Formats: sequence, C-alpha cells, structure tokens
Amino acid sequence: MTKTPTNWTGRDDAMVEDMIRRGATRRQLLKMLMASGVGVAAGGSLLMRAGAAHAETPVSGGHLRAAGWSSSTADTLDPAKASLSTDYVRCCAFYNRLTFLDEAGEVQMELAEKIETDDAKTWNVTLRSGVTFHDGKTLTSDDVLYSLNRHLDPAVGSKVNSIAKQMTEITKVDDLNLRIVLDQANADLPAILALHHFLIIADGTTDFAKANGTGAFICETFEPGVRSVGKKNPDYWKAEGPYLDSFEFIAISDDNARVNALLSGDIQLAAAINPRSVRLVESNNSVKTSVTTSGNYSNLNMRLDIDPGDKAGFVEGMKYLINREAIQKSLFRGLAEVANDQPVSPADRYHNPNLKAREFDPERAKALFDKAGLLGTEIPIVASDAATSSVDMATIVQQAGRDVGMNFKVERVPSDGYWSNYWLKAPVHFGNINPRPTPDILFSLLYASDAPWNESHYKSDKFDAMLSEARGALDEDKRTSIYWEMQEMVANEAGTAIPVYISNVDALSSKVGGLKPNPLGGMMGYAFAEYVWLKD
Amino acid sequence: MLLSYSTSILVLQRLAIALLTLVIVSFAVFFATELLPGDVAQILLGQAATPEAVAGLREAMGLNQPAFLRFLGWLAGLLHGDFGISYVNNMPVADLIGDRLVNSLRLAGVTTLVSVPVSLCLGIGAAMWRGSLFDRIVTVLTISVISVPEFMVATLAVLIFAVWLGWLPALSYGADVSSFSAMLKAYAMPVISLSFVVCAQMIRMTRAAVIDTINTPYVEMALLKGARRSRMVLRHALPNALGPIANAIALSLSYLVGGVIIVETIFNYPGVAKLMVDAVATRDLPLIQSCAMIFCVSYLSLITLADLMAILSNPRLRK
Amino acid sequence: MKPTTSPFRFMSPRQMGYSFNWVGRIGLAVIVFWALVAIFGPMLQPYSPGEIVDWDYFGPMTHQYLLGTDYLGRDVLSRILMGARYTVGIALVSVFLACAGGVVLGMVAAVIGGWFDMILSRLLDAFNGIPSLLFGLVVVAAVGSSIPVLVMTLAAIYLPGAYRFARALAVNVNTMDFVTVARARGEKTPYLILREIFPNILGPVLADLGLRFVFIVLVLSGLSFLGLGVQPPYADWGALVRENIGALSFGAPAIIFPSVAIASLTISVNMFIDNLPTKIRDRS
Amino acid sequence: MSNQPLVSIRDLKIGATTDAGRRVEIIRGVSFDIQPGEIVALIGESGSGKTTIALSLMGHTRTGCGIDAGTIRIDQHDVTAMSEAKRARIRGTEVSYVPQSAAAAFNPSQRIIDQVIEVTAIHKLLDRDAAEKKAVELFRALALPNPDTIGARYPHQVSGGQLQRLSAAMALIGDPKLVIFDEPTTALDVTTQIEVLRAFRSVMEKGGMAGVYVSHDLAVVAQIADRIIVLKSGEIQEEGTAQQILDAPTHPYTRELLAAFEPVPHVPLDVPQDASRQPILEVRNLSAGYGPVRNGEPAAKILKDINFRLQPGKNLGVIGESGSGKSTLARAISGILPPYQGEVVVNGVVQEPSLAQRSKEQLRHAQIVFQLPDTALNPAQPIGAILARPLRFYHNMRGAACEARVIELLDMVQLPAALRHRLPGELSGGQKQRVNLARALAADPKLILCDEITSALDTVVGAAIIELLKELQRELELSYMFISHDLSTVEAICDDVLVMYKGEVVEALPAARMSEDARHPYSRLLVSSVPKLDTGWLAGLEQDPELIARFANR
Repeated sequence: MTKTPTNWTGRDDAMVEDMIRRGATRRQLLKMLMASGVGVAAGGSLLMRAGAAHAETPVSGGHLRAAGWSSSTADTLDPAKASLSTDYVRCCAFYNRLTFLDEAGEVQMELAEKIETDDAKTWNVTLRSGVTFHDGKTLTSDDVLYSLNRHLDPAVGSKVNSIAKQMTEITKVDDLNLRIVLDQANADLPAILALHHFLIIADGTTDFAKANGTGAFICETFEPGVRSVGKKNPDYWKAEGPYLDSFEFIAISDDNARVNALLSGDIQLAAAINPRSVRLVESNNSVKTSVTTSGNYSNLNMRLDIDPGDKAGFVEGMKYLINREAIQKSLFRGLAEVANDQPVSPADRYHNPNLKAREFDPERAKALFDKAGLLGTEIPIVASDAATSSVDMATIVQQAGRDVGMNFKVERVPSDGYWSNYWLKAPVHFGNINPRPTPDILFSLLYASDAPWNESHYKSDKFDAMLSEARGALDEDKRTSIYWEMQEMVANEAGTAIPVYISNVDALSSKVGGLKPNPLGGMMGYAFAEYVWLKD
Repeated sequence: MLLSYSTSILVLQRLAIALLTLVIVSFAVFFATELLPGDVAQILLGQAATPEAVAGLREAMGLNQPAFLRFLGWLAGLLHGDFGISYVNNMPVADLIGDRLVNSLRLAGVTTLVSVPVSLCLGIGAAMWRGSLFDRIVTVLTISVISVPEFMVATLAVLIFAVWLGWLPALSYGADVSSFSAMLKAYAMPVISLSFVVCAQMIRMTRAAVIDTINTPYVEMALLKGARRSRMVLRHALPNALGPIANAIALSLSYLVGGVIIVETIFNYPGVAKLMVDAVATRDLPLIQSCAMIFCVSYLSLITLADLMAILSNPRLRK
Repeated sequence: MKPTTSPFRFMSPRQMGYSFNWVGRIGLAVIVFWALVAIFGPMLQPYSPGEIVDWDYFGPMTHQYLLGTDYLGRDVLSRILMGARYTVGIALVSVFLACAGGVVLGMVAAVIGGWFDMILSRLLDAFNGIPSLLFGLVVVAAVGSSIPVLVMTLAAIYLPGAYRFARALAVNVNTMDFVTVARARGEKTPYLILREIFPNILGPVLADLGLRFVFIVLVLSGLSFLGLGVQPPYADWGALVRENIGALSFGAPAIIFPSVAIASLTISVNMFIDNLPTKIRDRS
Repeated sequence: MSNQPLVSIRDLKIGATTDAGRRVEIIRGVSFDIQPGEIVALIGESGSGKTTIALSLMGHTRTGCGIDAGTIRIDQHDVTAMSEAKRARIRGTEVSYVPQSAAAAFNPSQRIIDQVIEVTAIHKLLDRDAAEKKAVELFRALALPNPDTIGARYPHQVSGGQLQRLSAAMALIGDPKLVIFDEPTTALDVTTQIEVLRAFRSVMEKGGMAGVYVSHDLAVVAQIADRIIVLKSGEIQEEGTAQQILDAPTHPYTRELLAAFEPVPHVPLDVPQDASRQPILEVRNLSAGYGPVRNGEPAAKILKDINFRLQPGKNLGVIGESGSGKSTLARAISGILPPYQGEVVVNGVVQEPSLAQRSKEQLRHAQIVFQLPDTALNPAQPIGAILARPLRFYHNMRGAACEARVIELLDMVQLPAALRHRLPGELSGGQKQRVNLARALAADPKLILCDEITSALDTVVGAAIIELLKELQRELELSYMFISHDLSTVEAICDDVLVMYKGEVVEALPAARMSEDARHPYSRLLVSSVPKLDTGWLAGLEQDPELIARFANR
C-alpha cells in the first residue's frame, strides 16, 4: 500500500490533543507534528488547550459507576487468581501492595516504608506501622509473608507463580520487618512487588466470598459476572483520599453499548473503548478521553522450530511485509505507536530509541520468501478476537501478501479456549501481551530459552546470559546498554513481529477529575477508584 | 373446571415424555461439552497455564475424577434438588443461577405482558380486515421487523432513546427499581427490542390461525344471523383459533429464555443466557448442565402448556 | 389495469396460464437481481474486498467509493458484492437442506406413526432444547470450520422446526381417502410420501421455507462470529452489519447498505413466497 | 293482508369473477314472487344456482360473487339497494336461514342455547331469560327430546337430526317473515328426515311464515312446498304448484328429474349358479372395532359377528343408517381396518386380517371405491397418472400400452380421452366418481366394494353411475358389494340386501321383494320412511310410534 495519508491530519487532531494530555514532552510532539505535515502555526493552538487540564482541586463525595469490558463467573477477589481488568480494579480498591508505580513509571512506597538492598539479592522490607485491615486487624509481616508465599502453592493457581519462584527465601525479622532472598540478583524487585497479583491479604485468608484488605474501599457487594460495589473505608491509613463515597464496577462487553452507556450518563467511566469511538466521544463535550501508552500489544508469532518458521528468511520477510503504518492509522486511528518487534515499549525508561522499526518493503519480503521457497504455498494464520484486533491485522498482512504472490489463509477461531488451544501451538498465530513494569519480567517471561510463554520458541544462550547479567546489575548505564542490545537481538532473531504498541483509551465523564495515565495499564493502572473524584 | 379423565392421562403422558427428553438433553449436553477442548483448570489459568500449574489446580479442584463419574454425581445430586458447586468460583450453582433466573423470568414476563396483547390485537385485526390497507401494513411491518438483525434493533433503540433523546437509561440492570415508573423506564429498552422480534412471529401465526377459522360455515352462519364483522370474529372465529394461537405464543416465548443472549449483552442484563455463555467458556460442567436444564424445562413446559390450552379451548376434546 | 411485466419476460404469466400479482413479481425481480449479483458479484467489484483503500473510516458516499467505506477504510460496495455470494449461497443451500430433511422426516413420521413418530418427535424436541451457541461451538471444536460445516450446522439447527411444521401438514393429508385407497392397493411408504403426500403439502412448506430463510440469513453472521465458516477477509452481510455496528452512531452508509441488502433480500423472498403464481383453473 | 307479494325478485343477475379475472354470470335473470305464508321450493342439480339465489335473498353473496343487476324486495325492504349495515339488521328478524349441514353451522366451542338465542341478543329483541323461555318453547314445538336441558349441551353432544331441528329453532326465534331452508335434510338418515320434515311443516303452518325450500330431492320437496320452481344453470326452466309439477311436468328437464325417481327394475345377471362355484366373497363371524386393543378386543366394538356369502356375478346391498357400521364392514373386508375376530375369504382364499400381510394378487381382486369424490382423488395428480399407477403397480404396464389402457378405461366409464391431462379439481362430482371407478377397474378386480358412492351426487348423476355399474358388470362379470343408506339405489342394482343396525345384520333378503316381505320391524320402518312422489304422502304416513321410539335415533 503506497497510498500516503491525504486527509488524515484534519480529522485526527483529537490524537494530537491526547499526546499533550499524556504529558508528552514538547520535543516528541513537535517531531510528530512535523512527520504528519501540520504547519507549526496550527500546532501552536493545540498546545494552549492542553495546558488548562492540570490545575484542578479534588472534591470529596459522590458515587461513581465505571464499566470494564469483560467479566464472567470466573471473577474473583483473590489477587493471585486475578486474570481480567475487572478483577484488577476490584482488588486494587480493596487491597494495597508494598509498592506502586507512579505516572512516570517510578516506584513509590505504599505499605512498605522502605525497601533496601546492597547486592540486589537479599532485600530488607520495612512495613508502615498503624495500618489496619477492614476487620480491624493491624497489618504485620506475617500477613505479607502469607501473601507472598501462597503464590508458590499450585493449589492457589497463582498467575505469577513463574515470577514468584525467584523469591526462594522469605523470612520474618520482626512484626514490621522481613527479608526476601532471591535465587539470583534482580534490581527490579521493588517494581515486581508493584504487580496487582502481589496485593497483600490477611494472614490465613482462604475464603474469598468477601474481601478483607487494607484498601481504600470496603467490599459491600460482590456478584461474580454481574457487579461489585465498594464503600469508602473511613479509617484509611493514607492521609489523602479516597474522595468517592462509593463506587460500582460492572462490565459491558459490547464496545458500542459501553460508549452509549457513558454518553447517556448511566456510567461515568468506560474502560478501553474502541479507537473508532474516540471521534464520537471527542465530539461530545460532556465526555473526554484519557490515553495511556501502556505497552500492550498483539503480536504475530512464527514458531522457529516448525514449518514455515524454520525456513530461513521467512520470519524476516514477514517483518518487512507488515505495514505498521496502515495498522497504526487504519486499525487504531493513530492511537498506537509503531513498534520495532521487541516488547519493551517507549513508556519504559529502558526503551531503545535508536532501534528503528522495519519499514514496509513488500519487494524485499518477496525476495526473502522466494529464497525460502514459500512463494504461493498456502500458509494459515490463526487469529481470534481474544487477541485485540488480531483478525484485522491478519487481513492486512493477507492483503499485502496477495500483492506479492503469497497465499495467506486467515483462520478466525473462537476466543473460547484460544489461549490453551492455539496460542503457543499454531505455526503462525497471534498473541496478546499485557504491559509489564520491567524489561526483566518481559524477557524472562517471553524470550528466555526456558520462558513459559516463549511464543516463537526462540533459543539463544547469549540472550539468557545477558538477561541474568542485567538482572543483577545495579549500575544504570550498564543495565541500559545490555537491555538495548537485548532488544536489538529480539527484533532481529526472534520469530515475534510486534507491529504497534496499542494505546489504552479510557473515556470518562468531564465531571471526573484526577485520572492520570499509568504504565501498569488503563484506568490509572486499574487503581482509579482511590484517586479520582466527582465534580458536581 | 375439573380436567376430564382422558385429558389428565394425556398430561401425565406428556410429563413422562418431558422427563425422558430432559435426560436425553442432559446426556447430549454432557457429550457436547466433553468434545470442547481444554478444561476448567486450563481456562482459569489462561496464559499462565503451564503444565504443572494446570496439574496442581486440577488436583486442588478435584477434577482428577473422570468426567463421566462427576456428571453422574451431579445428576444424582439433582434428584434431590442439589445443583452442585460451580468449579470456577466454588459457589453453589443454585446461588449463581438464583437471582439471574429471576431476572430472566422478570424480563421474559414483562416482554410477554407487552408483546402478547399487542400481537393478538394486530394479528386478529389484520385477519378481520384481511386485504385492507391495515392488513397490508401489518404484514409488511412484521416481515421487515423479522429481517432486521436483533443486535441492530437493540443498538438502534439505545442510540435513539438513551443517547440522543435521553428518555430511557441505556443499562436496564442496576438502575434503581424503587418506584414503579423507574422500573418501567429501566425495563423499557430490552423489552422494546425483545418485543419487536417476538411480536413479529406471533402476529404472523395469529393472523393465519384466525383467517383459517373465519372461512368456516359457523362464522358464515353468524353473518346470516345479522352479526357485525367484529362480533363474528371475536365471539365465533377467535375461540376456535385459540389452540394454534397458544402454540404460536409458546414457540415464541420459549425463545425468550434461551435465545436472548444478544439483548443481555447489549443492555448488560445479567440473565441466564449470558450465564450459559460464561459456563460454556469456562467449561464449568455443573453450571452448563443446570442452565441447559432450565432452558429445556422452560421450552417443554411452554409446549405442554400450549397443547393443554388447545385441548381446553375445544369442548369436544375437553369432554 | 395489467401491469407491464419485467422486460426480459417473453410471455406474460397470464398467457402461460398462471395468475401472478405485482407484489409477487417485485419479490421475484429482487431475488433474481441478488442471485445475479451473487453469481457475477466478484467480477463487478471495483476494489478487492480486503484491501484498505481509504485512510478515513465510515466515509461518506463519494464517486470513488459509491457506498462509502467501512470501519477499516475498505470499500463497502465491493464487500457487499462479495458478501452476496456467501449470504445468498449459504442461506439457500442450508434452508433447502433443513427443509428437505425436516419435510421428509415429517412425512415419514406422519405415515408410519406409532412409536417411530413419538420417538423422532421427542428427539428433535430435545435437540431444540440445546442452545444453538453450544452446538456451534462444539461443531467448530470437533470438525473445524469451513463453509460446508457452516451449511450443515445451519441445516441441523433449523431441521427440527421444519420437521414439526411438515409433520403437522402430513398428518392431515394422511387421513385423506386417496391415501387410504393407495394404501389399500398395497403401496409402500416411499410411494405414499413421494407421490401422494408431498405434492399436497408443497405450498405451505414453501411459505415456511421463506420464513426459515430469513432466520438463517440472520443466524449466519452469529456463527461466523464464532469462527465457524466464512473466514476473513470475506464476510456475509450479517457479519458486515455486525462489524460496522459502530457506524450507527454516525449514521454512516457502512451500516445502512448491508442492512438494506439483508432487508431487501429477506422481504422479497417472503413477498414472492406469499404471492406464488397460481395455475388458472377457469375453464373458459 | 294486502295482496302484494311478501317477496318479489325481478330479473336478478349474479356474476362471479374467476381466477383468470373473467366475469361469469351464474344467475342469468331470475324473477319470481312469494306470497305471505307460501312455501316455494327451488329444485335443481348442484351448480344450478339455487343456493346462490336463496342466499341473495338475505343480501349475502359468497366471496368473488356479486349482485350485478335486478331487484330483491322483501316486505318493504329493497335488499339490493340497502347498505351492508342495513342488510345485517334484517337478517334474523325479517328473513332467516336454516343451513344445509347443521353440524358444521354450529360453533363447536359454544353451548347450543347461546347460539340459538344470539339473534335476539344481536338485534336486542328480548332479554336473556325471555329469549331462553322462547327457545325452549320452540324446542318443544320441534319435538326435540328434553327441551329444557338440551340447550345446555355442546353441538358435538347431540345427534345430526336434533342439530337440524335446533337450527330451525335458531332461525325462528326472531319471528322472521321469511325462512330459507337450504337442503336441511340431505345429510340425514331417512328415518330422521321424516321427523325433521314433520317438525318443520307444523312450525311453519302455526307461524304462518313464508318459506323458501332449496333441494335436489323432488320427493322431499313435494311434501312441504306449495309451489315448485325448477332451476338449471342459473335459469328458471319451469314454475308451478307442487301437484302440477309432479303430475303434468311440461319442461323436458323436469320430466328427466322425475324419471330419475322411477326405480328401474334390476335384471339379475344370468350367471350359471351351480353349487360347486366358489363364492367370490365369504365372511364368517367377522367382528371389528377401533381404539386401543386390550386382551384381543378393541375399546369401541363396532361390527359384531357378521356372516354372509356373495356369489360371483351377483351384487350384495348393505343398508343401514349412520352409525350402523356399514362403512366399517367395507374397511374390515379390504383390510384397512384389520378385524379382531373372524375370517374374510375372497375367491376361496382366506385373507390375512391386515392388508399389509396380503399378497399383491390378493389385494388386486378386491378394490374399494369411496363416497366423497373430492377427497378420493389426489388433487395434485392428473387423471392419466391416477389411472396409470394401478396399471403399473399390478400389471407392470408402461409406456404406450399403459397410455392405451388408460384411454380404454376412460372410454369404459364414458369419459372423453382428453380428460386424462386434467386435474381432479377441474372435473364435476359425477366425472370424479367415474374416474374413481376406472381406477378400481384398472386392477381387473373380481369384486368392487362401493361405499355410498352415489349419496354425494345428484339423483340424475347418481342414476347414470348405477347404469354404468350394471353395464360394466355385464361386460366384465364383476360383482359388487354396494353400501348405501338410500333404499331406491340399492333396489336398482343389488340382488340381495343385508339390513344392518348398530353393528349387526338384522335381516337378509332378496332386494326385489324388499318392500313387500321385510319381516324385521327395523327393515319395515326403513322401507316405510322413503318419501314418495306424492304430496299427501307425509300427511298420510302413520308409523307405529313404539317402533320409532325404539329404532330411529331422535
């Protein structure tokens, strides 16, 4: 597709405005405006409007009703089992964790007062004093011990079992102090403890019909697959907030229904709305959008160990065949950033900026396919609605393939059981990865030789060695240069093509204040309930 | 009025057959679910479904027992009213289904109250003034309503009434149903969309049934006794058309319990249909079986009711 | 007032001994139009159905894109022409399979009666009890997805309804004297069904077929959405409506024309079936 | 009373539009008067327009028809000029209607009394109690059993004869000036018919109303009508007093109608009657019934121990009223309804009870012809195909030979060869019955079971069919078992007669001497109930009331 965008900028100034709202630095914004041919003068006015957004004072009281996109009978109040956005929102409201990531991705202390180490292998955690659970019990290191150890017990079925494995020894020092020893030095432990699954629950809790946490809200009603309601926790240990009296979280799976519910005022926050609805929301001044580049992406995985991935040149050919610009503009209406086939997104401070994304070069791809002897053979690509927009991405690749004589057959399969039946198994298929706070977690989960989710079965001892070396390195510059090189290796050698980092777009009523983007995901890292307020 | 001996035999026979059908459906649903790949443990763990994690969770949830034995256990439990425990969140299935069934029945009930009278009037009117402009309009309307996809009717209803006009709430559940008017407002939207689909079918069948009875000698006799057109249709044609009409209503209403998944998703209405979708997605055997039983029971009872109505409305059969 | 018949009709129906009112003719004309589109569609489409031709989405009708662009910026006219083949083709084959199966089983059940009739009726009743969603998922899981599988699934979902309708009709005809005479002659069940009963229930069965065709066209998109059948970049009309539902808020042509296509097809099928040409029996 | 006639019809023309859009005239200019208190009969075959005229008196035409020209005046109402609303006001009050088949004309889901008094409710003549009291009086006048309680029953809980009289009460409750009887007794048995006619006569004389009696049975009309009008294809052929029409008919068509009534003496076939010859059909203590069978016996036992023998070339008549089991006998013999006891022997060979086990050859010997021509032929198959099927099935005839045989069969039943391309719907009742016969003959049977094959036809057409049966018998040496409730037809064709009553054969005797030496009281009652072509017959008829009470189902 060589058509240059003719009428794109005129209608998508909303995207520019979002860039500003995201606190994009002036330099990034100007670079973007230049690329799309908007004159500097026109750009000026946009900058002015953005300024007014920040200076607002919080207001207490009111009931906020928010809607996510999926919930089912599998909803849970057990942080370890949390799997969907609905679970994360609920758990973040009712529980707290040791640390939290702020807007810029920096680690802030929460239940922990301080976390220190000298060799990144043994860590001492000191808890904040005077924090009580909803049932009045005061927080002690026994609770933290229980909360962390339970991830290793298979009966719990914890989602972060593979990450928690590295904490070989967790011992209690006294009521407010404990020591964590890792099997290998890892400087990112504070960031890891900020994951939603590591929320702290009371010692010995097994029944999760009700939630007994230290969080900003007390669980009033919890109906799995229907709704959850939280009431303000009167003796919340934090000085500031929560501002809302109560909040209710439901799930509306149909995109349009969710946007319509927001527009008709039934809900005040609609999570993850479809990029195409942004224009609708922007045109209505009673609602506004909040865009977060959170590092979530849908990637095309080609297993290197079986046909056709094992044919030399096929993977590289595919990486040239993917029209990243078309995906970014037509599919996500600009609400995504072009990616360079590696998982660490620009929102992460270790992102390698000078690793250029492969530009769309069908001729070169054709030569590579010809060399691999695959021109004209029928190659199925498995896609599903379980992986965001993967079906449309597959169609775009199929269309580009058709122009160069490649015969791709898109197989749309039901999202029901996609992750257990097709993901990691089909020769060419789509996956979807949620944001992770640190490159170490991403690489150990996805690209290490023994990684549980090694989508393209990429094996490289050099990569594994660099991974553990970086993990222990305390010197920032050394760490950054290793991660930059690792990103280059993944981009060139791994069988995963990552076209774009999808921005998460939440829509909310203009009466809602205090919602700030967060690297842990949409809706302010799912912890919006504690920080937002309702202007009446 | 006391059912005559032979009619009560028929009802008993019909109940026995219904039970047999229930068992057949239960086994069929079991084998169908067995065919689906993956099991509860794999689905719950989702992307984190590493082999050991799956084995551990399966062991913890007691899923190692062969599926067929667990199914028989559930069936035995059902005999004395125990619907079993849901695998996914080990809450008793009865609680999970409990209020959702109430929601579904409430929605189905309100829709029936709205759609049955409307379709009867339109159906009978169209039959009474057959060939007139009114009849032609009703026929074309019913055909076009049937042809519009259901999710479009629902989305359009939300757009017009909730977003543009703002009269009605977009979400019907959760809105405060304290006052009667609030309840009406809350249910208006799903009921409108559902009634569209259900009315179309019922009008067509009612019109056909009444037209059949209008062409009978006893209706002509009523005309020859000086009766006006309305009296002819209402007192003479309609009572004899009740049998087929009851059948039509039963068929359309059976759709209301199981087939409303689209309306439930768009209006975020937690009914049994959506529960069934979740149950199938998570391979939650006891939940799937319970939902399938509910659909089957409602379908069979509606059909039996319709047959009974047909018998009662015809004195020759009633004896 | 004799309406002019469509141009390529050589003899008016009246000369051919049939009375055929104008409502029926309009229905037939639209059906023939869509059938032609289904056959020659792919040749006429200006762009390839999968190709993204415009950066803007839900674009208006322009001379370049006659029916506007869809949610991805693809040409709606090309996708409707491509969709016609799937919607008209699959729906027709499925509805014929469903009705053929249902009618034959219904007639056999009516003629043989007794335990065979009772068991078959109960089995198909039970089949109606299973929600079609579960059935669709099972078929995808067990057999994978392809157009023939989609057609068979649709046929299986609608067979019980056709059976119940045909059986009721066949039971009435079965009591007629001409069937008794044939039976007294010693005729066997196949002859009774094929030559005695079937010709007499053909009319109402066709009307029922028309209604089922409408339902199948709508359910078709539901099943494709489950991953069963029409694979991207191709799609049937129902799928076009479903994927462009967002355009409803903008009132864009991307949602209007696929819906108009579905409505025109289903309404015309029913208009034609309700006003079939009837043989003139006036013994002039 | 002024001598102006109560009803006067001037140059009435009624037209109908066929499905080809052509306007056809079915009543071509009819004019006649009815004096107050006078009963006029409209006589004619089916399709002659008599019912259409009767209905037009009430300003009602069936769908597709309309009054094109002429005027109808009843008392001071000019019906043709009145609007539908005004016409409705005179129906039931000025002019009322007694339907042909009362069983179909009563609404099955409403009690009888509600329907009888409905006219008073529609036109607000009387309140409910007064109306009910009047209805009971009418029931008593019409000699209905237990008049006070019969009203509370539903239509299916009373007999055909009673329903017919109830429909008369329904017509009279509004004290109309003119009552229209539309062939009220055709569907009734002979014995019940007498009762109904007597009731009508007495009520009409007492009320002094005028009447229009529509019928195709001259004998019945002669008993009740003052004047008779003969109709044929929508035109009046002749008009005159009842006596004058019976004694001195002037128009050839009227003479033809009267001739059809003369019983043609039956000439038995001179077949060598040696004892050695096998009877074509023998039935030994045959019993049959319907319903679920419990230890060998069906719930409803209809036939009880029937025995008879039929010699080849001879015809056996079976006479009985509705409910006597005569049709069940034909079904039992042909195996459609397997008997639970007894044997059926055809040509000396014992037949299996159910036809499914009988060999094709056995089935070929005995063929059955049913009563209603409309349901006996498959409306979707052309006549040629209907006749070709038995030829192919039994004799495996195909192609040209089969075609030739079909034309031959049509010729045998005196139908044009071109008819084989037409559908049954395009044929008249008589023609359809002939095709029925041809289909039976196609199997070259030895025995034909005729189940009331003429009772649905007009007398003239019926007589022609009987002639045809006799001629075929002479040519093909067939024998018939002729079932009917009409004595004169049986006498015209059968050698012997069985009289059946409630599933038993009460008497067997030669047909010729039927009226003289019928010994069993029921046979004698049957014979005496057949109306004669003489106006005074009904008045002069006295039947021993005790006999009537025991046998005729009032």
